[in-house]
Amino acid sequence: MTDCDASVKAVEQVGPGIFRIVLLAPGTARESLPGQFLMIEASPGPFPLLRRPFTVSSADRAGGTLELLFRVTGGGTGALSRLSRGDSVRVLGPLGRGWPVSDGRWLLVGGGMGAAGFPFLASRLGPHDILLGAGNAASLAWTPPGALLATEDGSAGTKGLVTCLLDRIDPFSYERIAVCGPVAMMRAVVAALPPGVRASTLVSLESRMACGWGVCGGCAVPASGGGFLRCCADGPVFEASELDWDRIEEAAP
Amino acid sequence: MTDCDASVKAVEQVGPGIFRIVLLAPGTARESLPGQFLMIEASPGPFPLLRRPFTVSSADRAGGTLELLFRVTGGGTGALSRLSRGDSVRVLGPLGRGWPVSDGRWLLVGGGMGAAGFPFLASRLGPHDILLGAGNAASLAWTPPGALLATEDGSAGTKGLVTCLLDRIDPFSYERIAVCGPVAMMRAVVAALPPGVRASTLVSLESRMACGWGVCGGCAVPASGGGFLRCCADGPVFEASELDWDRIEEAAP
Amino acid sequence: MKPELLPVIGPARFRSPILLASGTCGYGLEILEAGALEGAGGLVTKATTLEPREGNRPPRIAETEYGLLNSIGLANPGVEAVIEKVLPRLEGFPCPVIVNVAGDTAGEFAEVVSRLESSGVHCGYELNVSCPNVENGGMAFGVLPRLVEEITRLARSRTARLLSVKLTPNGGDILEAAAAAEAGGADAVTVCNTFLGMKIDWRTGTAALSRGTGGYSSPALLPLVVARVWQVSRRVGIPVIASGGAWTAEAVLELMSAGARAVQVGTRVLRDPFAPARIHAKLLELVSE
Amino acid sequence: MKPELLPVIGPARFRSPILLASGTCGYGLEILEAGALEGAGGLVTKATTLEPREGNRPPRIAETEYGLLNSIGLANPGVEAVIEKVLPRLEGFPCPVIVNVAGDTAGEFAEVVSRLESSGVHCGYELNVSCPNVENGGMAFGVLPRLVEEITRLARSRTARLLSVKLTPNGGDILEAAAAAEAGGADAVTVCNTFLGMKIDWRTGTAALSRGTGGYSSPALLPLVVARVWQVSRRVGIPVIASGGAWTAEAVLELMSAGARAVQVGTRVLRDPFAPARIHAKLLELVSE
Ligand SMILES: Cc1cc2nc3c(=O)[nH]c(=O)nc-3n(C[C@H](O)[C@H](O)[C@H](O)COP(=O)(O)OP(=O)(O)OC[C@H]3O[C@@H](n4cnc5c(N)ncnc54)[C@H](O)[C@@H]3O)c2cc1C
Ligand SMILES: Cc1cc2nc3c(=O)[nH]c(=O)nc-3n(C[C@H](O)[C@H](O)[C@H](O)COP(=O)(O)OP(=O)(O)OC[C@H]3O[C@@H](n4cnc5c(N)ncnc54)[C@H](O)[C@@H]3O)c2cc1C
Ligand SMILES: Cc1cc2nc3c(=O)[nH]c(=O)nc-3n(C[C@H](O)[C@H](O)[C@H](O)COP(=O)(O)O)c2cc1C
Ligand SMILES: Cc1cc2nc3c(=O)[nH]c(=O)nc-3n(C[C@H](O)[C@H](O)[C@H](O)COP(=O)(O)O)c2cc1C
Ligand code: FES
Ligand code: FES
Repeated sequence: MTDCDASVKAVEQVGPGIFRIVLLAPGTARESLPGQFLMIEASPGPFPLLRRPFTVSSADRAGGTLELLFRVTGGGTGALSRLSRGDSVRVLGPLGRGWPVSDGRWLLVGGGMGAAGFPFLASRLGPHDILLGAGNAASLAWTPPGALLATEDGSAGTKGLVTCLLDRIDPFSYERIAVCGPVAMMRAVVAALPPGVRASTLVSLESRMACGWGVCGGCAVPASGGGFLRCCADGPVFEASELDWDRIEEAAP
Repeated sequence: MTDCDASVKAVEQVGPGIFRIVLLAPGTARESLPGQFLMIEASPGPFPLLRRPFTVSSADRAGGTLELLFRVTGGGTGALSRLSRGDSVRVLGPLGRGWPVSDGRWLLVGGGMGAAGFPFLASRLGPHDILLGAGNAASLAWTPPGALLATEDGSAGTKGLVTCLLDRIDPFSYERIAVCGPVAMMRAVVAALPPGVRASTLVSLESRMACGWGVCGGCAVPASGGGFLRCCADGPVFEASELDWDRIEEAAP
Repeated sequence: MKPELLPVIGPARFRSPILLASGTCGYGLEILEAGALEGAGGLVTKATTLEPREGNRPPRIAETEYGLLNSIGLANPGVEAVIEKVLPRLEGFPCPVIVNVAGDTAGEFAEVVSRLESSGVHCGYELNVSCPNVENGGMAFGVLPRLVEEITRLARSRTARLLSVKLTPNGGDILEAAAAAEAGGADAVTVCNTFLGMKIDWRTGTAALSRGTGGYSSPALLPLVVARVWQVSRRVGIPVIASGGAWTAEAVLELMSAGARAVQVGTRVLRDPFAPARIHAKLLELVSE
Repeated sequence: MKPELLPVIGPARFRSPILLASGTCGYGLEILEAGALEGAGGLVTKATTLEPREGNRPPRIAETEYGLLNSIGLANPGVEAVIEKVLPRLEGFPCPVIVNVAGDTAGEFAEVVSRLESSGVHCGYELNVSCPNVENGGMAFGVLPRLVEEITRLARSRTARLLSVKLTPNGGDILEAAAAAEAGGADAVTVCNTFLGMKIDWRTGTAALSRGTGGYSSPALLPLVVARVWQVSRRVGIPVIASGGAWTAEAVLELMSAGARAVQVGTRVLRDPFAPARIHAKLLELVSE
């Protein structure tokens, strides 16, 4: 965990309310692993009080840059979207436990902004398949070649939710299934997988975070054995079986 | 009292930490009288919480503009100094009781930024003399032709405080004596004047203000009869004899 | 939530849920003259006491980075002057006027109310048992439920008009105090007065206010007031009037959804006398969305 | 004012007047690993209770426009796990460690202290009689001076180490509570815990936190804490440790000039774990001016 002043290399809008930001932060870029996240100071003043968590969307070790993909949903993300080249932001990270990258075949299932971290993950994986869902074509912030797509309005790929793409793959053919998206979507995906497969399923969760580095207990998510896990330090990537899916609620306010 | 969005026409530095700002606010410019003041919103956000009071330094009825002269002493004045042409600021005013302009001869005695309102007053007066004091030449924000000057370091006019210029005028030759500057300076000037003259002496006071329009009681200044007067609504221009000079303290924090 | 936009509290009806808070609109004359009463459902006057009061020595206000400290000290011309010189000028005032009342003893509160009954101009009273800026009475009363009840009961015996008791967040149990006001016959409770605060210049060790401490107000206190309004409105059966931290229409609505029947706007009006109209317009826009 | 930069409180000596506040630095392991302890004079751990506690249901935190609400609910592994698994890892910690202790009864506080005495790692205790986020105990204790005294006295009988009692600003009389802590034998009082606060979505009427209310922290609360530190330090003879609103070196100095011997920094550290070093550097710069 380091805290650095990152210099903004680029901010560009890539979809409806969706932005891509490129930050120069060589140390953090070097250390980051897929699935880890950063806490970004949205404004140098005291308000908003907390930093905002964002998954690393890609990290270029050689160039020392990091990329984030984010949707504007409030003041903090709004402020980030208004940054421009040359501005600087404080970046704390990398934080959390990322994906346990391995050589076997992976399936990546992403819903909406949940796919934000997949470019980084995919770049470090061997063979893998990708299923992506979103409201409409424009909201698919990342559409790599070969990915199967589903949109609620049918403007790209199959019309429907991402779960309907599960029929088109063989869940038993993967070493790991990585799921990231809204809680309802992840719950549906996990439930749709055959019990034997669930064991190898991983999810990346969001939760309201105050610190992001494990000390406040603010990001508690219900554990399957009872009690809670810290999304920031025990996650944000969890085995689906570690979590009590009945008690998980949407973290977004 | 009106509250308007004034458009900034110019901001320029005119001395060490001293700025001149020109605002387009036709209604307010038309209504303003010498000695009245405005409450200016330093920032559109909620902090700093209060508006900042400034004397009208000059008002151009035809052009619809107002001028203020101010010294940067903190966050609010700092924010104002960073405005630029085209920005807009909220302006509440004109407020308070100004100078009772009359035809006879006036003497204007100003110390430091206390002279900020004198250009406006002088423009509405008949015959008048002007005594101005400041720390040094650069801090004399306004030096009209004919004014007698005093600076503490001697860099302009007489070396010393403005009170030393009182020897050079005949205090009995004026209908009114108008004094504005730091409390210590005003107290000294008032004390230096012969008792008969004190009766016709007016001062313009500063006091910490929350509202500026008479409702909060925050700007209380001690009255000579006991009790308090409201600097914003009963003043800021007072007869020197209305005030209890022993109980007045510097308003500045 | 569909908030009631024309609230009725006790015997009084208001033009909007937005009231001007005591001490931040004088006796309404300046704001009337400025034509700034649009949007205001009602107005609460500066505290009125039996005898005239000079108020505290200056400095009476101090701004901090994120708020305002005040220590006015109940400066007012006294009840007789209010009856003779002020209230007559409020005849035909565009919105209901509540007189904020303070005193050093329970009897004094009742006496002020009693005398004010001779005027037909105002619609009711707010008993200020919570002023943080006076030596006697003030918030010392508000922390003692027994005294709150006694003050309320005595005042109640003198008037049938709206009677609200303004509580303090600075000590004691605000829920007990609210229950005591209800038991004493109040029509409502106002939650709450300013929070005790202080500013010191660390270089010199001197306090910014003459009395050291003062009452602190800031939009940043909204969550504190939301919590107290929520708790009190679940504890008592009478309506709650919120006071504190209401800077925007969204804040007014949050306080109403916490349980407030009406919401006072104070410090915001000092900065912007035309705020009530703006907040009210935005509020109507938000609730009709 | 020339503040003491190496404060001594009871039997403990600190490396700087800046302490990390309970609940905002865990048990110090993460911040140690990050190498972020520079500038910190000492550290106060997360509340520790007799039995392990899961803490409250999420959502446990909610940001408001100008502050943070938390409702963690004393989540901790319990005193035995702290003694066996946590404290040994703090051996040789670069600054003194104070264990924050909570309980449902006076006996429980004393029992936790008693058991912790088996470890030589920490320098003392902060008795948390002021948590706004639990059903029993918590701040319900802090408002009753008699109970504060009893809890303090019992704990005192078990330890000679630093004992500070952390008071609540949310009710009762904080001056009486401080005096009770002093009477019970405390070495210091911590003024104060978070302020009761709440956030509600007015459109849905739902609270942002699972328990409705929570503890509110914000740099905007500094004047409230300055006032309480000032009053308490004039009331009691034991040192006051300030907690609340300290966001900058200037705020730390203001709290010290109000009477605090040391100042805790909490929420600021959540946002910026390296803040202590920055605040301390600035503080040294300011006092040497
Ligand atoms: C580990 C992690 C990784 C994330 N990665 C991404 C990403 O790559 N791209 C992206 O667009 N978003 C991501 N998010 C969500 C992102 O953090 C929120 O959208 C952002 O915090 C909203 O801030 P705001 O000020 O714009 O919104 P507001 O609604 O004004 O925020 C109010 C408060 O709620 C919190 N909050 C709001 N939404 C969320 C959320 N979904 N999760 C957690 N806290 C929230 C904020 O942090 C803030 O404290 C991630 C969240 C987490 C926990
Ligand atoms: C009627 C009146 C007319 C004034 N006219 C002028 C003018 O023409 N030119 C000029 O340079 N200054 C003038 N001042 C002083 C000016 O208002 C202050 O310099 C300004 O408020 C400082 O704000 P700040 O945020 O920069 O300083 P800060 O020190 O950060 O302000 C902190 C608080 O103290 C108050 N304050 C600080 N200094 C003063 C002061 N001298 N008087 C009253 N309140 C103060 C501020 O309003 C604020 O609430 C006038 C003051 C009054 C009362
Ligand atoms: C300058 C000032 C003077 C006040 N005077 C009084 C008063 O006389 N009586 C009273 O009950 N409350 C008084 N108050 C408290 C306000 O009525 C109100 O309850 C408080 O400011 C919180 O609301 P706000 O956050 O909207 O300002 C005063 C507040 C301020 C700022
Ligand atoms: C997330 C969080 C958790 C906290 N947990 C505790 C706790 O366990 N025990 C305690 O005494 N105080 C706890 N506090 C209160 C802090 O120790 C501190 O007193 C308070 O936050 C005020 O200081 P600040 O304004 O610097 O944050 C907690 C505060 C926060 C924000
Ligand atoms: S956000 Fe603080 S522990 Fe996870
Ligand atoms: S500043 Fe409010 S009455 Fe003068």
